[in-house]
Amino acid sequence: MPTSESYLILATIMFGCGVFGVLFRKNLILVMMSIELMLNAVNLVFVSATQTLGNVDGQVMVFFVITVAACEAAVGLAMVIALYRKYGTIDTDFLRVLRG
Amino acid sequence: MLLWLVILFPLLGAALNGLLLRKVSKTVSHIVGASALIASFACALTAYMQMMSAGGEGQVIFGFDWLEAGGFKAPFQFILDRLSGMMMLIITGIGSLIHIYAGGYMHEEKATWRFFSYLNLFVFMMLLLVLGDNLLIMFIGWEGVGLCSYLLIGYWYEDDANAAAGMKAFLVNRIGDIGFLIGVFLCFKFFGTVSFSELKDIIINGNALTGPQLEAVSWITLALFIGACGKSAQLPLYVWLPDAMAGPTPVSALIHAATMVTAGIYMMTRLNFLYFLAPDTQMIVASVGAATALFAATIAIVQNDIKKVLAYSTVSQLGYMVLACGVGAYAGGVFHLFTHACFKALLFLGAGSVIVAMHHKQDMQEMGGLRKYMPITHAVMLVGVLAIIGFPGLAGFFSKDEILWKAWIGGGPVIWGMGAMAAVCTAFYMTRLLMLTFYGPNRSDHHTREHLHETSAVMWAPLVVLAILSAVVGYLNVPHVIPGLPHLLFEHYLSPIIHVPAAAAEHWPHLTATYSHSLELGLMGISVLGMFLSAGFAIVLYKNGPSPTAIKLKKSFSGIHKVLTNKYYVDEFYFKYIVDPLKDMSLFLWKIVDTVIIDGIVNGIGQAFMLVAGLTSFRMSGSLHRHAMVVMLGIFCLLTILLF
Amino acid sequence: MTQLHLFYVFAALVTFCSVMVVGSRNPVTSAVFLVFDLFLLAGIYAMMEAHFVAAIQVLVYAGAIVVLFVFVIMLLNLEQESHGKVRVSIPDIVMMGITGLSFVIIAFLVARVPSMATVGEMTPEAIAAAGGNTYVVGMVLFTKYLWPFELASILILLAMVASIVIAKKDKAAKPGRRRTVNANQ
Amino acid sequence: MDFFNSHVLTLTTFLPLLTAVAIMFTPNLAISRWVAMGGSAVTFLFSLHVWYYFDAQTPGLQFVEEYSWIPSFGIKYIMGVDGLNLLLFILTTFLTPLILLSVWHIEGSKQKAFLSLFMFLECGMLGSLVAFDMVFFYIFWEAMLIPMYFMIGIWGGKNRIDATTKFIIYTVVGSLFMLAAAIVLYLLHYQKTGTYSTNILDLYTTAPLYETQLWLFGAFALAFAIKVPLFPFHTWLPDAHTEAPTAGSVILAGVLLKLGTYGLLRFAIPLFPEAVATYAPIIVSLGVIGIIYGALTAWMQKDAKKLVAYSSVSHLGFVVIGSFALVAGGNQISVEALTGAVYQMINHGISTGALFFLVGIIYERRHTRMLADFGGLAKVMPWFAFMLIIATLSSVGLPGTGGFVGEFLILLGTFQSSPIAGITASLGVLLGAVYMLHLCRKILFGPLDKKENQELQDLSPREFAYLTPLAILAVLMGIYPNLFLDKIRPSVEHLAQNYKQYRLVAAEQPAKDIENVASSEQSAESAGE
Amino acid sequence: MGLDLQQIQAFLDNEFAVQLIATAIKFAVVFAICIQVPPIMIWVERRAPALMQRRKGPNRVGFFKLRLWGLLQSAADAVKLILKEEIVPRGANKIFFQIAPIFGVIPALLIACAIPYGNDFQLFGYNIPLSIVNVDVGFLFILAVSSLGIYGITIAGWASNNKYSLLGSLRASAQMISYEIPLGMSLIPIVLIYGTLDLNQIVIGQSNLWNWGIITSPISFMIFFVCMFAETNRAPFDLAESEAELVAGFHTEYGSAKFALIFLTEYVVMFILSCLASTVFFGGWQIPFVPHDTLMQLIGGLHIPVLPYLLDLVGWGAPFLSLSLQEMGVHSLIASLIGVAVLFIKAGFFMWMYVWVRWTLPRFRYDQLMSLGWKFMLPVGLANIFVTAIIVAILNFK
Repeated sequence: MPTSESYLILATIMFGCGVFGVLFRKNLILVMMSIELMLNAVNLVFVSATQTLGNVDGQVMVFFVITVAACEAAVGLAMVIALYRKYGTIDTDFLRVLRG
Repeated sequence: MLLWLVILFPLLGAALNGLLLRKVSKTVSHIVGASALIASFACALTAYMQMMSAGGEGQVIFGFDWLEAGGFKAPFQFILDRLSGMMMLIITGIGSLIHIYAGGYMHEEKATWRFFSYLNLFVFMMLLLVLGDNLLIMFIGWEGVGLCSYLLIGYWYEDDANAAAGMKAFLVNRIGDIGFLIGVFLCFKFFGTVSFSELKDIIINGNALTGPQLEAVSWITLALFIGACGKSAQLPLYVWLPDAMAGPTPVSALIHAATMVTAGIYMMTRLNFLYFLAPDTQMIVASVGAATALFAATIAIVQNDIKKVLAYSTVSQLGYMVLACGVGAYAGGVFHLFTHACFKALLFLGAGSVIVAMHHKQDMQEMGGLRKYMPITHAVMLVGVLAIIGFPGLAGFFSKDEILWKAWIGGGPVIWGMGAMAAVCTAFYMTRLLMLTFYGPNRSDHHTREHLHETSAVMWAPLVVLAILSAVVGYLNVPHVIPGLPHLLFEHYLSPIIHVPAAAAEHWPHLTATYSHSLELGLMGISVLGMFLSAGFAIVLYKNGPSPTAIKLKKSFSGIHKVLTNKYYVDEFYFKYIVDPLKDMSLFLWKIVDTVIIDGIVNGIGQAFMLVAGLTSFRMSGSLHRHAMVVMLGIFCLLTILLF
Repeated sequence: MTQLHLFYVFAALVTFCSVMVVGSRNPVTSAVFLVFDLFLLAGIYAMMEAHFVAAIQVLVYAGAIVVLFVFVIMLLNLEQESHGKVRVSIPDIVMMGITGLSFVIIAFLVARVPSMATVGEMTPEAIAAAGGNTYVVGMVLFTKYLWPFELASILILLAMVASIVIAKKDKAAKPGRRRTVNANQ
Repeated sequence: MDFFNSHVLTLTTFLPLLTAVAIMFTPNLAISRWVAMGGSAVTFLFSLHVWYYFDAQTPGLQFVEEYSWIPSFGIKYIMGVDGLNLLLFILTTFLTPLILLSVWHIEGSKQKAFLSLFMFLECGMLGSLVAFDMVFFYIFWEAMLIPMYFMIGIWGGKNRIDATTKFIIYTVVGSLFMLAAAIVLYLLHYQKTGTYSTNILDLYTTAPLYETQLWLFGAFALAFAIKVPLFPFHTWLPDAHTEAPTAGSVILAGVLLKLGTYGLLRFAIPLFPEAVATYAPIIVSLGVIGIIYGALTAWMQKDAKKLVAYSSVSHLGFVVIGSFALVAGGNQISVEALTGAVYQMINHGISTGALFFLVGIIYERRHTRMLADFGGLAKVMPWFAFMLIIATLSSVGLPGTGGFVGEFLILLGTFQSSPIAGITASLGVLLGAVYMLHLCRKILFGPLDKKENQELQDLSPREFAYLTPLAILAVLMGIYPNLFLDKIRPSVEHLAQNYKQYRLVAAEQPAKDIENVASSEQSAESAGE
Repeated sequence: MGLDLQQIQAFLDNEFAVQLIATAIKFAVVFAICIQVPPIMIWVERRAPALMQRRKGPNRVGFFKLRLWGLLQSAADAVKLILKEEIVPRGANKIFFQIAPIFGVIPALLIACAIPYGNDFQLFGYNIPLSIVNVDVGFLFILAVSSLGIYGITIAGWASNNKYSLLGSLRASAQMISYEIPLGMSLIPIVLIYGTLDLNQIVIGQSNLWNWGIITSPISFMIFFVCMFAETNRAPFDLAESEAELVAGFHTEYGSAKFALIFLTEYVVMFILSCLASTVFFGGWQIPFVPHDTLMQLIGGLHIPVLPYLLDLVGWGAPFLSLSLQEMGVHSLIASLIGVAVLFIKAGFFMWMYVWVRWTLPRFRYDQLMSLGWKFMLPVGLANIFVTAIIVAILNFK
């Protein structure tokens, strides 16, 4: 049986990949995928905690996380489409409406 | 119960006319309005008779708990005693006559529901004022009559001047009302009640007043007197009354001559026990009264508008009444109020008839010689004029001389002198009015002259009644010096109302002292002589219209004439030194303080934030990643803290 | 024993796929690797006897969410990220460093975390006795977490409506048909 | 019936919210109107139930509902009414159907949203009136801003965005101060008692140190002063009123502003009695300045709506000074003035509401609100003139209307407290007449010389339907004030009594000023007489 | 061969290893069967319409006059496909173009892993299920994995760099996503009724004809039946490859072995769905009117002494000689194999249905397809769940 630390480390790696994706990828869709990656890292921690702590609430939480992720993806992608329609690009280098 | 009916009939009439009978003919309006008043008068008379037959003791009629908060209590209750009963009769009685008259006067109007509704409402308010048992109920009436006055002055609102006059009346009254309110506050603060009967109990029967209370009495009476100044058109708040003549003439007769303007005198009489306690205030009251009497009388001399003359005359006569109150002669004041109500109503209504006949021209210079066109009107006007100038034997003579006599013994020669001068002026301008209107050649244009005729019976019948009253009511209060008649009936009648508190008796020795008849007779003789002289002078000058002498006099005293014509520039003074600066200040407050300073500060704060934000946001490229990186940086800091 | 090895294989694959998701230049490649990633995670869940979560993971994540991504990628038919426009500035590098450092710290923290002592009653044996993982999760979900569950359903409904509204083509903006129609405003 | 009695406040508060949701799902505007009207009418009936079964002898809370929400923080769901909020509660439910009636004829695709937002707003107002838990109060308090923001921002006039932003920023800044102070108070209460509680009645007993009170009171008072609005925080009000649609103006003037003064009575005074004594002169001065200032500024306005808006500043100045009329050397609070303040809140809601309605009516007909564009309307619109005059009279405080009772009691109390303040404030009554009659004169009187004005229609039956109740109530409140005062009295006396008690206790502590004790004893003696 | 009996014994003691081996064998068998499905089905699809249209269909290919009703035509086609040149169109994404068919086929085969082909049997004391992987959430597994099939189609269409392919793939995947939802919903009532997510348990629950899913939840079956066609992009829902509009849809650019894989995928999915339909609605491996216990009794009368001796001949028999057949589990194995045959017969019927419908019904329009899915099937499915849930709750309550 793998130890809980090993799950945690795997989750950390995934999360790190996600963070790097969010920070350095210019494509909005990729940014969103990176966010999914991060969410999955969290899910992994939840499930591993379920096992180590003997409490199934973690799996329920995963269920909710997935729900939220689905909503996020749907709305987020809809916005990506809307953005693309409006600006003709989803490259974050060109989407600078928030410029101060 | 009857008393409630007295009050409710006019209210009912007002509601019927104002809310339901908007579409009906003016005859219906008139009948409803007048019958409400007549019914009210009938009830009032019955109630009064009941009260008098029960010994004339005052009775308090409880209505309901009206306003209670904390220690403050003002039940809705009425007081019916000799004073309020008499006032009630005057209001409903003369009111009825004027209502009847108004039907004729307003004959040419399209819809009169508004007029009668307001007029009925006014009577209701006036009755509240008179019958209320505490200052607050009185104040309802007090402001209520002001409102009706406002509405009625502005009855022909399409003329902007009328609307302005109404507003002026309301506002000037309000200044006085604030004084009244302050009086109420003080009264509550120091006596804990605003009820007349309770106040009277405290002062007459209660413990000796404390120092602060005594001091407060001066302030209370002074504050209330400011209210009286507003309502009874005394200096310096009289300015609204002449302008108020913009309203229909019956309104002038009822409100601005007979009833509303006497509210101040009524109030002071009602609170006479307080005023007796404040000799300083009384001095002021007397001075103001005397000054007003003289001041207004001088202005009246040169006015050409028939109603303006009467208006200034009213101000002057009110001055007399206030003067009477000031010298402690409340009975005299109220008696003059009574007689004045009769003859001034008569004069106004007569003037109204003239105005109707002249097609709403009011300038006396265009009248003249109306005697032959309007004999009845001329006759009653003659009675009225004689009454007001104090022609011996008529009402004015008795009441005015009573006041002048009391002024002499209570206020001294100066006050008396001012009063007497005013009486002389009155004789002059009233005679001038009579001469210019009814005698001499007719100066009106051809068109008007063709239509000159006597008014209808509905108009002259009330005049006749009033004329009879003006002639006879004087005998109710015949001074001691005139033998052969029952003396001072009225003063005895009112004596249960007038109380000189024991603490104040020392200030009022003349009320109890006896004086020689010869002095009184002498003074009377002087004033009657003066009256005859000035009346004769006026007859000489204006017998056939303005005589050359009159014009010459005008020229040689052009400076004084101009000042008088312009009413001593009081209005101009007020506008220039009070209203205009206030307007400027308001504009300053709005344009500068509000828009520039306060909003400037607020916007300045906002802009300061913007500035700081601008300074800090120079690195905000708008890049998603930059933002995410900042978040990351935050996490990094948190983690570092967690770790160490 | 065997399971541990299997886990290492899975973990290695997950790591590889995660890196590829972030690192590949083609969005479709990323999406495909993301699917692999999710699938592998489902495998790991299954190994932990969390069958329900594993199934949901595949059903919802791989089967629905990533399909959406793929759809959008295809709909927009995006070019690959161009090399020339990538400008890595000094702050970027600094941030990259900080991010890396953060994860070093996280790793350190994870290592420092003492083994969690509190163990609930839901041991694998207890779960099996109670009727299996799915049964147990279902019981918790529909009793303790009933309201959150209902709220989640409303959330989904809202997201559905929102995404339709957002992504819907504005008729007025259609090229060639410039008539201003006050659509849906 | 028991269930209804014990839940009537919750039902009344959240029924509008339900209606708001229901409106969103109605297929067309006609149905949504009826839904809104039905919802608000039932809400009003519920509130009448509260009125009817309200025990006028009890000073404390009635119809209390109390449930635990977040026990670990001591946050509860508490609702209740007493004399201070009962009338405001009913005023809110009373005004809502009338306002709905006033927008009945407005067509347009966005109108449904308007109705929905409006019902949402009603829920917020009712909630913040009856909530007796700090957290709930705050939630409702802020929730009100959202619909108001949209109502001004979407349906407003030309500068609506500026106005609504100003409104929101002003109010939110104040609220944030209040939030901070509330949290401090909460923690202080915890320090003192060891239990967490956000129940306002519990917090009353906190009695922080004098210096702390000064700060906390300042924060609370700022929030409420902005809402009231007290001079010099009033500049958002004219803008917001001018830009808001008629319905928005009515509810803003009718209820929203009162929440500021209500907050002062409910929070600032009982929570920080010592600070009240210190701050009262400042607040009363500001109130008096506000009265005069608002009146003078109103006089100069050329826009009818702005005039009415500034008049609100003036009128609410009265309420504020009425709330802070301290007597007996600051040791007691004047019951008369407090009563007057509560009464004036209601009356102002009715009279100013009616005025905004009336201005809205002519604005709808002529699309202008400039006074110069009117004149002589009394001829073509006699009933309009009638209503305007009644509203005006109530507004200027003519005896026989509610305005008089309120202003009289306030001035009476204030005068006992400080004659100078009383006299100066009385000038406000005069100036009130100045600007209101100015308004009447410019609109109703004078020659009917504009051609557009000659063809104006008089009030329609619908307009009658929503103006008549207001007119009747304005008069009823003037001729039989005891009907309402009876309900107010016990709570107000209770509040004053608590304040007095607190001051006495505080004065007995050795470190306190001895003079205060002397004066309070003296006042007790004089009260005994 | 020197096989150490000890080692065998040890091996048999290790359950994990046994199950692994068993799984491998099962997988191999299932894979082999799946591979055989397309050729047979292609034959059926050619011969059946011929029958319907009163013509002969392919019947020429054969060895030495051995024509087998044209059955070898399929084999010839397969050979042709595999031997054809691999072409990757210019501009296509090479990697994805190659990988896409594999993406398609893997989920299809994975679903096949979850179907219980027969009842569990006990061999050597081990309980061996006749589904390749026996997860207790078989239902969810099938739904989950089947949703992955979209990728193959989508990526294939996209990678071809052909607008017809892309359109076809988008159509296909949109269609599949849309119909996955009613498909899942149609199965939920079954889960409610039988109270388990384990497919084998569901089959066991359908021991009687009156317990079959089609009887207990007919509406579910109807929805499922329609969705079956939509999920596989078969007529009348074959819009993704409608020749008149899109040439051949997402696989326009494919040829040779990759095309064969796509073909394989399609038919495997058809087969699996047929199996699933039989399993869920038609009692799976259960023989009508013959419950499994009865079957076991029938088989128990058989005596097959051959196997141990055969093993003994090879020298492996020693460990088993002491065991009776009952103990070895041969009976249960036989019973299970009978079940497999029964299931395949039922599935065969559905495969026939596919063909039958294809040659009977015309094609839908795309918007009709979508509105049927979202506006009719989805609400009906939801209502079905509600009604069933209420009925189940009432019945269980009693």
